[in-house]
Amino acid sequence: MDNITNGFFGALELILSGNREVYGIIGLSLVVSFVSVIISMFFSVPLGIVIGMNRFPFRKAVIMIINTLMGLPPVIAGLVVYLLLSRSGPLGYLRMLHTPQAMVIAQVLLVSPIIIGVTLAGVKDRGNLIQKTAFTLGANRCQALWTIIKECRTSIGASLVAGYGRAISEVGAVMLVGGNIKGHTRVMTTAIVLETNMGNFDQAIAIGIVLLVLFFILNILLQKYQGA
Amino acid sequence: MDNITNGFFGALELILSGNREVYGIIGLSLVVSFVSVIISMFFSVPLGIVIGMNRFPFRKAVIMIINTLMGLPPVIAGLVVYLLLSRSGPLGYLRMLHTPQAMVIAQVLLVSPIIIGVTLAGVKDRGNLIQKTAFTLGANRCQALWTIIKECRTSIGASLVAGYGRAISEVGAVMLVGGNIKGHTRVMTTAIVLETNMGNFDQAIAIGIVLLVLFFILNILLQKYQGA
Amino acid sequence: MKVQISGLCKKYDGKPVLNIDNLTFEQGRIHVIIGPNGSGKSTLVNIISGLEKADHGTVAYGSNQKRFEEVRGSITLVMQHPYLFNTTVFSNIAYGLRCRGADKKQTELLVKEAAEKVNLSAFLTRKAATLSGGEMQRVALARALVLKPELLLLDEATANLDPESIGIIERVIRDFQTATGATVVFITHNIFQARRIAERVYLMMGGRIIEEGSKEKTFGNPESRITREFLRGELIF
Amino acid sequence: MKVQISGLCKKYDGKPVLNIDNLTFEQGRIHVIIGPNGSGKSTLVNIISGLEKADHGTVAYGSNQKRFEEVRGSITLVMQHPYLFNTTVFSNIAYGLRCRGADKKQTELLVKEAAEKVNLSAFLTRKAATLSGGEMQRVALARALVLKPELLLLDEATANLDPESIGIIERVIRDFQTATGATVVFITHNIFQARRIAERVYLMMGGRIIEEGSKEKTFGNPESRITREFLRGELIF
Amino acid sequence: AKQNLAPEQPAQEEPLEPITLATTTSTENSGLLAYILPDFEAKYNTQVKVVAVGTGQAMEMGKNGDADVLLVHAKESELQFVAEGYGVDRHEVMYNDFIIVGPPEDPAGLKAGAGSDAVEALKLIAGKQVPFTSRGDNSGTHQKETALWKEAGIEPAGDWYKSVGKGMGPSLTFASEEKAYILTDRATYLSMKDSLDLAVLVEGDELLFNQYGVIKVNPEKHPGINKRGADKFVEWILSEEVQAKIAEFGKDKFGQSLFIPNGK
Ligand SMILES: Nc1ncnc2c1ncn2[C@@H]1O[C@H](COP(=O)(O)OP(=O)(O)OP(=O)(O)O)[C@@H](O)[C@H]1O
Ligand SMILES: Nc1ncnc2c1ncn2[C@@H]1O[C@H](COP(=O)(O)OP(=O)(O)OP(=O)(O)O)[C@@H](O)[C@H]1O
Ligand SMILES: [Mg+2]
Ligand SMILES: [Mg+2]
Repeated sequence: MDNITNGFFGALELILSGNREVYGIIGLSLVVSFVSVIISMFFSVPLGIVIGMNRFPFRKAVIMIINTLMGLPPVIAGLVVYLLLSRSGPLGYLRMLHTPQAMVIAQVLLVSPIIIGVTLAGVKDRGNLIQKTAFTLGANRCQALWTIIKECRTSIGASLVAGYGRAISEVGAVMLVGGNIKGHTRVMTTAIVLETNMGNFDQAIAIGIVLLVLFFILNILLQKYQGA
Repeated sequence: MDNITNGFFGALELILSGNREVYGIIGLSLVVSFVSVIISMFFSVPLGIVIGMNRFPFRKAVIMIINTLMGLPPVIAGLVVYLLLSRSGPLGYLRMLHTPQAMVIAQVLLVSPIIIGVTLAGVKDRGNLIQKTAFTLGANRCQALWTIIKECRTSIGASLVAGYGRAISEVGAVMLVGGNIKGHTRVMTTAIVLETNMGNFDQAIAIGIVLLVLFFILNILLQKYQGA
Repeated sequence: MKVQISGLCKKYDGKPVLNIDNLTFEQGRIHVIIGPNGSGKSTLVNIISGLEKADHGTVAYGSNQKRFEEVRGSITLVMQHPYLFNTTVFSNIAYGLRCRGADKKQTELLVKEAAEKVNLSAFLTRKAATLSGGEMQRVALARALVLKPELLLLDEATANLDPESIGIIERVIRDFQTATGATVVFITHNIFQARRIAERVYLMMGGRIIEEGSKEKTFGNPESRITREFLRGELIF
Repeated sequence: MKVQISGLCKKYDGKPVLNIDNLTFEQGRIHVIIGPNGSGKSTLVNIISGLEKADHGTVAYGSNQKRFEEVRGSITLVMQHPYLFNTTVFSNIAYGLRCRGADKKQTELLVKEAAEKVNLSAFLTRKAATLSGGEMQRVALARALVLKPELLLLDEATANLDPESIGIIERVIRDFQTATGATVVFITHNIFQARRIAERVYLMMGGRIIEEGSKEKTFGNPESRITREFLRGELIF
Repeated sequence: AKQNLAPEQPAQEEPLEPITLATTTSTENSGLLAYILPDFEAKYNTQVKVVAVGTGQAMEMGKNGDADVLLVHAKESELQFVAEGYGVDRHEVMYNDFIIVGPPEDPAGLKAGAGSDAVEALKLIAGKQVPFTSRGDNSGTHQKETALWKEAGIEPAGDWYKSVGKGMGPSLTFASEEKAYILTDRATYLSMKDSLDLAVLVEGDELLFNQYGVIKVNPEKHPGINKRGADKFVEWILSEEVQAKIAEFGKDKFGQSLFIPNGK
């Protein structure tokens, strides 16, 4: 258990290190996950609301597919994006493999089902009433959507937190499409795996703690924003 | 993109193979994730409901810690359980490392924050009204809890699906505490990683497809059950 | 705004709940709909306000028979069980104005005015969820009235109000109607209230309008036996 | 079941909304509470039924002054805005019986009986969410009555009912009360209804009981000027 | 019950408790272990639980007592491991060799310019700044690479030098995709050859020798370590019979052995 105690000191050391490489890794982690969730949010939240509230043919099937994709293994998401972006793949000419952009694409794939699925469940029961109320008061579709988002912010917030939680903690996808290149596409999770493979458990735990602490701070900010 | 097409055929082959090892891997995946979610469910759903509905000191902090733990990297969860169960760890005498039981423990750690967090958000707005109604009709605490679960089954169902999705798709925790031992603790995700590492992308995708198909079937069953 | 309904039909699970051949709400009047539970009153106003779709038939709005989409901004419905947004009373009342893009100052002015009318001035900063039943109902009324709709649909909008508030609200609605020339459709179970504010009265039963006429005629000398019985049942109280 | 209240006090954000020194609901009577919106009627019955906690004061139940926990099974409240479970009407009415572990056959019998009383026999298999406003309210009533509580609290439980249904429900409540000797507390804004069913009448204002007495006295010869004014306002209607 | 299954097998010895073998990925991924282990398992009616991880993690597992035997290839670390008392009785088992592979076009001209000289090859790569992939994970292969750079007197840095921090297989995939050079062990390269667009460019330098060693975890450090199993395993893997089998492995598929036994 020494490793865990050491991990705490290690975490402190990392944060106070002033080491540019360390900060780079932390920064990239935060940015990649954040951008992924933001991009996904813009279509996943409305999509979740629309699917949650409306009846249409094959609705149940659609919901079940979304639920299923919540179980998409990160490695598989990564692999699919890898095959698309690889030199021999259809989008190879973009030369996007092993860049942060590629990592974002893979993570969008990964977090969208979660955001859609949890949003959907959260608005299913109340959404229609809110929408009707908004309509009777002269809201247009967009305004009604926005009202639903605000009224169901607890559930939608939870969907975003769950999505961000998955993005920042997963490793399979970013490892494959990012390549874990030191100084370029290495993020906290891939660094954790590397340290673990090298047997440096203290260091792995230290990075893990840093990751959790940062995510905690992010949650505080989100909560503040939600309250407003 | 051939890999993806090949993956489909590969998936078919795997399922029809009649290969006992393959079936063992699939079975263990399903069982470990399922048991983890079931175990977690028994405390996470009630906990989510209680935290979601009641005011108590430091409630916000508790919620934020739960949210934060949604971002717990699987490798870290695995590492912590590994250090606990390792021969040199405090629970080493249990001899549980590299067993399916150990994998379940790590996954419970991983999925509980998700189940608690999503449940919590789902009952926050409606739970109190449902509870009050139940109380006025003579329900005791347990019965009221059960009523809340039934009334909020959409959100709670989503929390379980998200939890199961995470459990069945993660690899870091089961790899570390299970050891990915062939014929013993190898599961679909660790097999996917193994195949990916060896460059057998077809095979990795094939296993991924099998995993998703099985999860899809599970979702159908869950939906059926939810409807009832 | 005039409302012309023809051939309107709505079924649930094969069971017809609304079946109206012809019905016109003339512009600038207060129309009161009475009728037993489940007779289709709410369904009717929900369809008029675009919240539900009819299976058959049309609703035409205004003198030049517009479709709903063209007039949606001029119609407001206060639902039987109003949903209040989980914000302050002020924001609830301001909601529609904000949707219309009214500027901040004017919004504030109008909201305060509306709140005063329904006796809620002291409640503007309160969270809507903490209000008493009658207070909530008045918020729902205020946020509809503040929009000055050309067609105002009220579904049992005074059911939880105390007698004094009922009197106030009835006066507000009458004043609003006279001032703007709006069309008002008012659903109530309170025959005394119907007598007080109606210009025209409609009795619904089993999804049909079975009696329709001026207040005087309907209450004084109703056509059908059923109406007489319904009113008799009423007047016991 | 007798209810004795003393020194009851409840504040929200420092503002007192309930302040009752002494109040006793005698066993086996129908007590009607009237009063303006926001006067604390709902707060009072919510506290009596254990849904809210008072800041100060006590409520004692029964002749031997039991605490709430000892009698919770014998008290039922129909809330002002009842929540219906998202199941069938049958399951809603059966809910309390099932909680008490009644056997299946008996449950079915009692539920059917209760549904018949409130005129909902035809609705038993319907999803509660598809009911009309008045139908919902009757489900809420039926699921409370089926439990045969010793103390029945009704918070504006007939506000959305049509006149005929009101008549039926009032008879059901009276019959229930006579048959079981239960104590009934009934909140209403309808003075006519109060006149019809009350044995004792309570007027609340600003969180206090400002007049209390037999129906005859309160309506015929009220003590306070405020009561006279409140009733006058009422009788216009 | 187990004994009833194969009671009359001739070479049957007293059954062993299951053994945990921590090893590097190359031995498992190449298929060697799957090839030789069934023999051991049958002989001792036991099970060998193979945990294939990074070299560092394998050592750490040994230190924590979570493995009974290690089969790794990082001589320096291994000797230190034994010197610190975590392991006992290190034996060499087999070797193969490292090779430098790269894009078949060979943009740095290693084939012509360096022949079989690994150090020269690295100098060429660094000189032309053509992409080079490093495992960067402190594994046996990485340690070898570092030693070679030292020999060449170069501190590799810059955009062309990509340290990817992962196992041999993924690193090879990465190099192939990035058209980069990489130092690899021959076994992993051969077993993945078909999915890679990399050709062998430098081989045969005696600096590129890759020795695998087997170490028993010190049973005195932790209770419960399967000492008898470890003893038997080491004895077994060093036996002539098994050494011969190792020599056979891969010949049918690759036309050459992946590992050359030199057990002692
Ligand atoms: N989704 C539905 N499925 C089946 N029946 C429905 C559905 N929605 C409404 N109904 C039925 O349609 C009838 C008309 O309902 P509506 O709400 O219009 O009645 P109402 O006249 O407003 O009654 P109330 O006075 O009780 O509010 C009711 O009997 C109701 O049960
Ligand atoms: N959480 C709260 N915070 C602040 N004020 C509250 C809160 N809950 C209730 N109140 C106020 O307490 C007062 C009493 O409420 P209550 O619901 O008991 O009134 P009521 O007599 O039932 O009114 P109505 O006839 O409208 O139902 C109201 O003015 C209400 O606004
Ligand atoms: Mg209605
Ligand atoms: Mg009230």
